[in-house]
Amino acid sequence: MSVDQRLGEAGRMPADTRGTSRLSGETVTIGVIFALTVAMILGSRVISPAFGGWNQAETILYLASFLVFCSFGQGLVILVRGLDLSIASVITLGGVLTTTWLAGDNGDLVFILPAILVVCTLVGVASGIGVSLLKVPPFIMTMATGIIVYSLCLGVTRGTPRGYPAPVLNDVMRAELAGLPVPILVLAAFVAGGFLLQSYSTYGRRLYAVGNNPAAAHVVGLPTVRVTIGAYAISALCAGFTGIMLASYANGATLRMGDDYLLPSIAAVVVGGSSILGGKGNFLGTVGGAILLTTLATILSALGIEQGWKTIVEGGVILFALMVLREQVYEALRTWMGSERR
Amino acid sequence: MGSVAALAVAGLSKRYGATVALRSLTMRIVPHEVHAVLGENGAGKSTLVKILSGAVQPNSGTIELAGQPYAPRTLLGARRAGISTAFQELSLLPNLSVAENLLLPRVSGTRFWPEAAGSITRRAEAVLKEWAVTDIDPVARVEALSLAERQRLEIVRALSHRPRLLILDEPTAALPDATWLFRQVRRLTETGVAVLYISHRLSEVRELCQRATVLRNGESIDTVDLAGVKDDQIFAMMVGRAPERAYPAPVAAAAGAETLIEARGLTTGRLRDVSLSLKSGEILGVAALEGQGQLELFRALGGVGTHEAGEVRYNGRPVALTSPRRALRAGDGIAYVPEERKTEGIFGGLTAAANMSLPQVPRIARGGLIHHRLDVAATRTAAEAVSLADRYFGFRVSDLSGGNQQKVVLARALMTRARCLVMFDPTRGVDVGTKQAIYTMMRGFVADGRAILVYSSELSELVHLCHRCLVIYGGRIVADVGRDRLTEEYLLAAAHGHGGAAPLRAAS
Amino acid sequence: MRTLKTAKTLACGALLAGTTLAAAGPAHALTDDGRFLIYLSLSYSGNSWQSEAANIVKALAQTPPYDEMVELVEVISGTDPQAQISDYESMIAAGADGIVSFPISSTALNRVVRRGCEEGVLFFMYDATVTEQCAYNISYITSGFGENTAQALVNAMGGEGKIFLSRGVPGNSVDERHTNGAMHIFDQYPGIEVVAEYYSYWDDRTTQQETAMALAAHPDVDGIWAQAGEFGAIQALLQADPNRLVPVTGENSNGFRLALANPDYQAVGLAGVSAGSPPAQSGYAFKLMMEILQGQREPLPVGERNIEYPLPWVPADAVTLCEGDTFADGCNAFPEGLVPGSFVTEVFNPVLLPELSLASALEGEPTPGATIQPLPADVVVAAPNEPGINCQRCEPPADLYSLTKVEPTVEPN
Amino acid sequence: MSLANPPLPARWRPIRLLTNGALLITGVYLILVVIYAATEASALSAYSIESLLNNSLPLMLAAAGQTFVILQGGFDLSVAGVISLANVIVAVVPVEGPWGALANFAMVVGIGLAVGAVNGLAVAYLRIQSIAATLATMMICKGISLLILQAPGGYVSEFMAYELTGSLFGQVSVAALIALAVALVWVVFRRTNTGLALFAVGRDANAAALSGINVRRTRFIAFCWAGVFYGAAGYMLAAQTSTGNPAAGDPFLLLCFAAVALGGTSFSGGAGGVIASLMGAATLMLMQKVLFSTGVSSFYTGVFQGTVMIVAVLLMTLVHMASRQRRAQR
Repeated sequence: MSVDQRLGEAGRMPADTRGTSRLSGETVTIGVIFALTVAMILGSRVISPAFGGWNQAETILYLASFLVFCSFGQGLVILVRGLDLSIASVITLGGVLTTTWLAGDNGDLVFILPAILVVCTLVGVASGIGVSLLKVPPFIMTMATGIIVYSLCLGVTRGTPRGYPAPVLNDVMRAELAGLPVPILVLAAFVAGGFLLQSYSTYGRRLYAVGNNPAAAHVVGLPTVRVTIGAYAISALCAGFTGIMLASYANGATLRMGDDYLLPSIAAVVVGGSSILGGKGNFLGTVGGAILLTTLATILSALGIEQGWKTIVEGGVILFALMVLREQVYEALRTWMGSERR
Repeated sequence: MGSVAALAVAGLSKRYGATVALRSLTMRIVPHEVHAVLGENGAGKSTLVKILSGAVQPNSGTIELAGQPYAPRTLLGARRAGISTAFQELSLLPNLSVAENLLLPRVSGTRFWPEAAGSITRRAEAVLKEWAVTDIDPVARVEALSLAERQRLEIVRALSHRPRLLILDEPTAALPDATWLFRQVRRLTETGVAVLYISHRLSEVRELCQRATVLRNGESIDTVDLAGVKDDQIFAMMVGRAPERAYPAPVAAAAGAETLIEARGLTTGRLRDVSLSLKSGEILGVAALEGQGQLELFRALGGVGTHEAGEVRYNGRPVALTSPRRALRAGDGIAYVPEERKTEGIFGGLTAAANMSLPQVPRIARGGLIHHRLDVAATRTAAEAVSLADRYFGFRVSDLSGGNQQKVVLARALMTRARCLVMFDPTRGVDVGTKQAIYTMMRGFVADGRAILVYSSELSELVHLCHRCLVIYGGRIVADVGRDRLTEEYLLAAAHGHGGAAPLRAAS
Repeated sequence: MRTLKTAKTLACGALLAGTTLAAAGPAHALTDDGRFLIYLSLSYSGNSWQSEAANIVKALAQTPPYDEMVELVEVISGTDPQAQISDYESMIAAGADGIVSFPISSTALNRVVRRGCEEGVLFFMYDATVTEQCAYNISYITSGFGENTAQALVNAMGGEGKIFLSRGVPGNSVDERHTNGAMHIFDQYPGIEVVAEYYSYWDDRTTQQETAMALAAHPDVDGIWAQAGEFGAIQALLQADPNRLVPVTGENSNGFRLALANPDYQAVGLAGVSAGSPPAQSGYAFKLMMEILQGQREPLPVGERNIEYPLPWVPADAVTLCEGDTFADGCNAFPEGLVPGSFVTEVFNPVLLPELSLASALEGEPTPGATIQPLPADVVVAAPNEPGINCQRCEPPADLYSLTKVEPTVEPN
Repeated sequence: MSLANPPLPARWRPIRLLTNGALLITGVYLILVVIYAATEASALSAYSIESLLNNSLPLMLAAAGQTFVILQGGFDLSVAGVISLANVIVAVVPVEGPWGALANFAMVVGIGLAVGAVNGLAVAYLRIQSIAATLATMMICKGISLLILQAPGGYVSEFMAYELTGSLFGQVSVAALIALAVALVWVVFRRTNTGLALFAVGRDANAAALSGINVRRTRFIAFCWAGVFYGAAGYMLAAQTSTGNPAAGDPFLLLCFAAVALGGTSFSGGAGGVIASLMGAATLMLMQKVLFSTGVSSFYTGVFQGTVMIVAVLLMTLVHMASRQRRAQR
């Protein structure tokens, strides 16, 4: 928040738009992200005639789904002023358990999948306890749990994750329902559920409260410790789920399968308008951020330029998006519109 | 008045986005004068301060400083022009030392190599001494200071820049005793300096200031000679209507009321072996000078702090107040209203309705889901009890004025449905209208058999509000004053430890 | 204030602590019980390839008579060259006789390697290389993976069409070498158009995702040239359209080889060749080092220590399933279910490493009854100079990219 | 008349000293040194110490730079990019001799300064969240590094490779001297007006602004300092490895944050210091040695690494809390 805004003195003024400011500010951010994404998809027709259509969007949504899953949890942790660096390892854990416990068998799927998610969630609970009860900085705590979990995966698999996920999982990843790939339907359901949980559930409300002002949340009598642990647990749960989906998609697990999701998950959350300092953000923004990043990657991969240039362009576009999505830009817009109205 | 004005402001206005904070402000301050600016929270006082100190720039209007046009773009620019400010929200850095805070932003006075710590300390010591502050160690970190000490430091810092115009924004909010301040201000005005003084405490203003400019809704209503107007007239100018009586007589507590909370031998921090009992239908006041252990007492009862020894019973049964959550669930509930609104009270990013509904979120949710309309429906009654207008429900709390923020905090305490409220200085820094609303709420609260324990730094408030008042000095209760003998003089004497002034009664 | 300053002084002091202390240099000898102290230094145990390579060395070290002669210590350094430098230093200090290692960087380790050599430690690098000349590099890198697979792809495509390049890790010398080799061939065919080039970090899952992205732009691709991770490319093709596969060349994953040999896939267009980096290099490096340590073989002169490992070359028609868990009758792939799809098949070498079985590669177990067989006397094949790969300031041979495994069936224009 | 708290009694100061991050992490470091010395015979040999210091220095410099940004309240991911870029530049344009080394150093400092200035502009003046803005600059720097050098290679001048990693007069390790110099620079800097402003802005930007501090300028300068240190880290990395590597900075990204956190610097800004971060980095690198010397099974090294990190932080928190309690009891 800018100093100016904070210095803003409230008055009992007739032309007062403060009441709607927060909502519309977020809506504008989300709108701009999706608009940017659509513009990029349509614009990419220049690069390839196969681009700019539903097929491309489908591929993007499909690939973005993994990032969306884990970014949701990351977003919740960031909301309570934390950061989850363990998601890479927990994604790996989910994937490794999927292939080793299922071992290519459909039989016990209904028991094993929940068991995997429980194990992953426990990792998050451990991180959450460290952060909220033992007061270890989130950065160190989640980094440490991440290293530990990774090391355990390494030790238990002796370096080579065995087995396959259940064939039915791999089939599901390739199946279509009502003309849409099943993973995209899963994504839609996940986004709807995640949005409700973060923005409209009692738990979500408490998350915002704790993220907004932990001391006040304590004074008000909120179970801050439980709320915080919950955020880390959900993050690990989502990471585990991402791991299962990835293993099903790739029909196997590797020990570095989660690495590509750590920084992007943070980037998606931040590009989506959440504050890294906690207490502010919207899941739909994160979803937009994840899709934007994936779209960018897809378009860049089709661009026949050197990897160095690709990376530069990617960074440049992210920087540009951030500049456009700044709160100040929106504020300036509001001021301008406000003065126009007068 | 014929001389050149120290400060002349004309037609000043300021907009934040679509929000108008200052509409049109005109005022004039002459040298040697202490000029008060009066107005409710949100009238535009703070915006005026920010503009004059260079923190924000006005949209229109002119300012002249000693006859010269003045348009500061930075705080340092304002300082160079001769304006320095002691801010209401204390602009001190807790992680720096007293000396460093005092000398910011140019702590080190040397050019090529940082000045020796000892030399900095000596310079700071000299400044403190010049303004008659001898009990603050320049080496101490500000976070180790009490609120009153910080306030004095803030003021000394403003004084030390040798301004032509000094702005004091609520300088006594945390000062239990204004004598020191007044002495320094008078010393300054004797040399020709003008002072712009903002305070909610009219008695202080009358003591110190000659004239006052009254603001309402961002406009300057009038500048008056304080000697010639009555309080009621000033209030009328501030709120735009005739005020209600400041303190209606309290309703007598019902006879034979049951004891809700009973504390025995509480000991923690400065607090030594304190016992008290809180009865239903009672507003029990606590009076004390700054830092006598009252904060520890309130925090212990609210479950925010801990206590080393002692026992608390609620409805006759012992309760463990180890966290605010436990306190809320103990007996019929204890809700704590914290002293620091900004750090422990409000959730700035949430709407007012969401702030208020927080304690009841699981109950008002439908199918585990909650949204703005449910918040509003559930909090309407509590908001009415503190006279918070409906239209603020959807506002982000950080966008509200201090008074409305305090109303939100109090409404939330009501939402907890606790039978006892433990309120630490609930009217600090709020305007008259809000104070009235708070008093009404407190009376209504205890009228149906609930109880309030309240500390206030304004003795008059306690005198008019409480059924009974405890006085704490040196960590112990030194007096338990009944309604019949409750006067400001009596409380003041007891608060200074003059136990002889009153027969010391054991807490019942 | 003064005490704070003291704290700082103390802290600063600790930085310097002991710089002036001196103690005896590292002892250098066999261990107490007369065994060779050998370190196995891995960069990144975290994919099948790395663990198989490590397991092979572990299995050999337990195979008689090495089980009586060798004390093998495994150290995993992660992906950080600084960590591997630190570990090498520790190994030298601990009095290592030899270090078998997958080096994280071809250049960053040179200094510590040189110091180790001066202390008399033998360095044997497998697969990846260092440019320090005193270390032995045992690697297939110089054996022409890029140009040979590229030619095979061109042949399969009839000399024209759109292709993807699925590369390895950006900024990596091996990836650079392979791609340069491949482009040397592709550039000769104007009909070949590289429409997408992406980095897959030698990982199946990443390859699958990157290929899927490229397919979104170019669903009409005609062939994929891939480094490790190629199985992911097949999966992405299948996902996009199960009825249209294209020729794919790649490395040695079991899944890829099974796919190549799958008649259903062949029917919808899959063709290609499986070549690339064999984990068995580690075993060869280890045995060579042991023979030198035992004096059975003369150390090679510095400057001639780059040794080439032959490039595995398995076209679709050469894929043969192994019946059991040993390497018999020239089989070169395992049935589905026995090993994961990402398992790298080239773990055996009947000439160099007859001691190994599948359990050796998977678990690091020695094969029951096997004993160490000496390497053929004339086994060492010198690798050509490749600047930045196995030498620092040197000239590559003129025929660097000459084809060794395949002939062009389509004439370049 | 008001009864103010008595000034901070002199007795408290030793307690404050205990809670000083630099001292706590130094304690942890010394514990590890004892373990290392007990398990590794040659641990205290001059060569071992020198090589350990050489190996630790790049991370120490990176962590020192990161500390500036974290103190003002932010994250700087560009550390990975700048180190790679500096490393590559030094290896592509090697200049021989001591003056050459100086010229190379000027180059990397310039690069670090430039990237830091871009970060500072984006964060302080355009008000983009630091973690996001620096993610973008990190990517851009990595891209440029890849354009300059496609694969590891290049040369580093003999002077850099040998003199900067050796010992002065055969006694004092150059790396230790550099670390000491950084510590000294910090001790001086934090007492300058900009240094104090850094702490003020990190703690409460609003109050700092009202105290007359130029908040934007302070933030900007913090990013510039950080960039300079990253450049130096890349430079020393090049000296130590004698080559350039376009991916050289990647491992530093998380490690340098871990080092800062181990040093007890608060991630919310306004508390901590560079010396503590230097020791934090040194501790991380020493941990690698201890893991080796104690023979922890290689697959499970991570378990120990992670546990040691948590335990170290817990230990520091405990000491901190204990001292707080004693203070409160007074």
